Amino acid sequence: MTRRLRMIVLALGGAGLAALFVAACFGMPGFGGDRHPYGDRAVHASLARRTANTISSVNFDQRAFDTLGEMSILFTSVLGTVVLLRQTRDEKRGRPQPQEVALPVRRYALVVLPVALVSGLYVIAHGQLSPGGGFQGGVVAATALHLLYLGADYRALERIRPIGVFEVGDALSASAYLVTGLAGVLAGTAFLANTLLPYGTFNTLSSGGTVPLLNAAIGMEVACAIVILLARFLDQAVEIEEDNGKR
Amino acid sequence: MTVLPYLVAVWIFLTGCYGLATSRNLIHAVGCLAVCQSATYVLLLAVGYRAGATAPVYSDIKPGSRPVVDPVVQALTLTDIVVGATVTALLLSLVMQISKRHGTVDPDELRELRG
Amino acid sequence: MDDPLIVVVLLLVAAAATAAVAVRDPVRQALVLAVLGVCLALLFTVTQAPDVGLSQLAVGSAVTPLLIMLSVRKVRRRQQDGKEKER
Amino acid sequence: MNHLLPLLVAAPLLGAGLLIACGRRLPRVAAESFGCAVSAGTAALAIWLCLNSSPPLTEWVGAWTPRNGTSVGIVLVGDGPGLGMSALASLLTLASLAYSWHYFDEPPRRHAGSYPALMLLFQGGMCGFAITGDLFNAFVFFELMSAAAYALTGYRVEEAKAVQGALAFGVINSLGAYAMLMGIALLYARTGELALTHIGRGLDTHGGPDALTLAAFVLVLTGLLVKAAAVPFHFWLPDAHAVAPTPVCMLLSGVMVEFGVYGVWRVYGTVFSGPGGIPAADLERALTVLGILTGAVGALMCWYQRHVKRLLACSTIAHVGLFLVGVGSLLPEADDGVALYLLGHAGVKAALFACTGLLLDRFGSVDEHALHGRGRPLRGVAVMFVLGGLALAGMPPFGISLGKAVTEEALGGPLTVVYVLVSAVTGGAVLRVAARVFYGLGPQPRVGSACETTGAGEEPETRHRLSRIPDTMRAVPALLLAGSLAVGVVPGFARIVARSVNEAGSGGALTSAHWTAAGVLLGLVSTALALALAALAVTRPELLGARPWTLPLRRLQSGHIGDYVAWVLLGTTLLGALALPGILTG
Repeated sequence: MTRRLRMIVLALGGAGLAALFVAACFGMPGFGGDRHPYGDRAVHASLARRTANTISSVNFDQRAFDTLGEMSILFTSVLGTVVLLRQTRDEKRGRPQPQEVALPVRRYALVVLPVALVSGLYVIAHGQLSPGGGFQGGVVAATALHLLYLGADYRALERIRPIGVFEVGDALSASAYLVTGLAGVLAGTAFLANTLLPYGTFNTLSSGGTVPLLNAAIGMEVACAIVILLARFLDQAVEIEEDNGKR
Repeated sequence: MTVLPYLVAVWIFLTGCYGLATSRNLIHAVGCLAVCQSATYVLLLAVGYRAGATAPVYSDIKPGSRPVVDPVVQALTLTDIVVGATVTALLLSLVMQISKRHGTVDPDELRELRG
Repeated sequence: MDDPLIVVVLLLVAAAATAAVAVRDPVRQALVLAVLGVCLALLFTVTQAPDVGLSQLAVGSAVTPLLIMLSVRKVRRRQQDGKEKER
Repeated sequence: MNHLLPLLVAAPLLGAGLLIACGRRLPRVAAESFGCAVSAGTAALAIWLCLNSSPPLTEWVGAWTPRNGTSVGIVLVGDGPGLGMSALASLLTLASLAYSWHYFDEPPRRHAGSYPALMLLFQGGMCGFAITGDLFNAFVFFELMSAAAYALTGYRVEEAKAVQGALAFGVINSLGAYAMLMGIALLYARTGELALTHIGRGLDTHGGPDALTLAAFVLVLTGLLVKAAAVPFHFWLPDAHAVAPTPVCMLLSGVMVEFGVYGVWRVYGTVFSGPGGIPAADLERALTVLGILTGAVGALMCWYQRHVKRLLACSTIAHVGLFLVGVGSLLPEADDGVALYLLGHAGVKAALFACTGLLLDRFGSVDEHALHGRGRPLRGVAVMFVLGGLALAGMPPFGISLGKAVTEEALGGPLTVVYVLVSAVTGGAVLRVAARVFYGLGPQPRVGSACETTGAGEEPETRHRLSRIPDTMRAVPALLLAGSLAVGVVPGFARIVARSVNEAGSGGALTSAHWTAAGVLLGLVSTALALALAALAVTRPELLGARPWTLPLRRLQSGHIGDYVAWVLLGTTLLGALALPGILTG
């Protein structure tokens, strides 16, 4: 298809879709409206189960099955990336030369690293209380680990980041989420039912029944997943080279 | 004015589509797809917003003292953001392999799979 | 809409998204995407969604641009190698 | 028993998790056998639940049983169609795993479990999509099966075509999924609910349909139709299905694409069929037009392919068109027919892909012209390929034929002609390939055109080129064909399918599906037509060769992602325009 024809098709399709969308926007309830039936029920249910952060309650209790699916997508994408970025037969591994990093940058990275790591873990742990949780904290913790690339060098990063361990951790935390869910079936209630553990005291770390457990599983899963993803990409960008003999 | 956020979401979605269709670099195209996805976040959160309400987190407010915004859409968006990043990673790894096998990341130069 | 702050941030987001598409060089696009991520995080915070804002800040403005940069580095390195070989 | 519904999702996912956790130490045989065992266990569970699905099972995940008619949880619906689809998906996953067992190319070093794990994740996603009764949850599982499918399609990263096809697949399907999510957000804005039935009720209480309903309908259907590969959303499919590893093709063509059709049926039936939704006439117009277009384009593209996997992929597009026409009629009998047709098609299409995979592994090519006469030694495969072609053309007593006959009878009139023609052309193309490749009939064609994909120079998927074909790889297509035959001949099976489909939808109407004289006759007519077309093509190649007027159509299939995105947008507009009249008048 020529460029011109593509632009015509695109213009037609885009115009139609835009008209449809804009018409729909004017049929929407106004921004900031007061009618949120599902949301109100969710808030109510969250408070009944003594989970202070309603969003965590929705994610890990009321709609925990969604989160199961999302977690599986994460798991699948990471597995897919590992498979797609594998070292193929015509590639070899090169040794990256250590690069000079300015001393202030290095010091800064090494100071920030533990702070960021701890704040990541803090964000995971307080998921059912304050804004944050497994998804956010996991990303923060995983990214923090990569400050070591700046702070020391790639080799140091590789040493503290045994990728196999993270892959196993990724799979185990995904399995832990499922096993927690299955415990509900075995106990005779329902899959992912939050009825096994006491709900605890409102606004404390141990409140919310299984919410903290699932939250921790997700935190670990996300952290491992992001570490593996970044590792695979770094691997490609820094280490893996094409075999010069071929191609 | 009450439709502005929705219109912004629509604008972002269509802009992303335009970029995707006219992109000359597959990495850029994947970036445009990420733009399309951010339109869904804006739309979802705009739908859940409640004027004058506060965040649905009760660690420092008393339950029932103030109206809160819809937590459901926030939960949906939250998970979607992380997942979006990993799917982007999956697509980017495909792009890297395309660059290895075809020697280009310009969609106009990929000359297989036709007819 | 009574909150002018939301309007301003919304327009910022729209502008950043447009820029992310209009910038055709992937490295610069990664930077603009990071800016878009920050703008979105800001928007989510002012619309009372701190959880989502935090998530967007970590993912949208750090991880995604980083992945794009790494891909670009790989692709460029490959193409340079290819050119050297041709010479 | 309804507590066991979530296990259909949890079991494969847990299996995948354990495979990855232990896969680094596991020998390959153990990992693959474990994968087979998990998918077989899930399949058994799905079949058992399916047999007990009257009245339909419902399960609120997390024990959030509704109080006063409302709930904050996610509902799973275990009715006949949902459980049937998950049983079908599980059985096909098992078949693909068995087909690739031991012989499939080396897994990546220290990742012996990754291929079966991806297959299990794919299975989990499909099962979840089949049984969920919540729109956002459906989106999540939709994404899960897509993500697994992208990774599996690009699995052979050393193949230039494979990675390109996988990227087109990934980008277009992700775009479709985001469109669907926009639609879900619109529906949430209107109704404030996410469960399918609640959204439907919410639309009805709001009053007649308006622009918002239309936009939501169009966007949600865009996502589903991209997956179903309806024209003009179909461009990604030949690219992806032609390059994916054969066992993955069996799943993609056999059941994943059909999930798009299933999704359309489910979403329309529970969300948009009320007075506040989209009027029936509009849906009928939209799906019939798109369906006929899809059938015609698919059949034409199919006929002119020489890359055998691409040919089969295009025939899937054509048959999806027929499914859409059947579903779009909204007649309970047509629903029964489509269900039977879909079951029969899954077995036949998977078997045909499996046979093509054998050609690839044996000869390192899937090009119809290059393989001319070389398949002679493979007698068993030849028989299966011919049977597959005949079944695709609608020969009784295969399941496809029964399903087609029941649907044709319900539709009547000119749509029957579409059914007969499309099945004759697609079946004829397969028979033509069989005649040339396995029997060496006719002259070896020499013509080639600039804008086509040949199937030569492909790498076998096994470690080495096979010198003899292993029994498992031969048994799988045979069993699949037998299954497809059983759909048509096992007495009472059609009645059970019809009953469970009607119980779940169709407004409680009870119909029965069985063979009729007219149906058998139509099946024979289309088979005869297919045979005639194949014979003509083999003996007089220039007569049915490429025509100049088909060139533009084939040029549209350009392999360019930008083109495909533009077509998706145009398709969305087309869908909106087709469904518009009822909104304007209503």
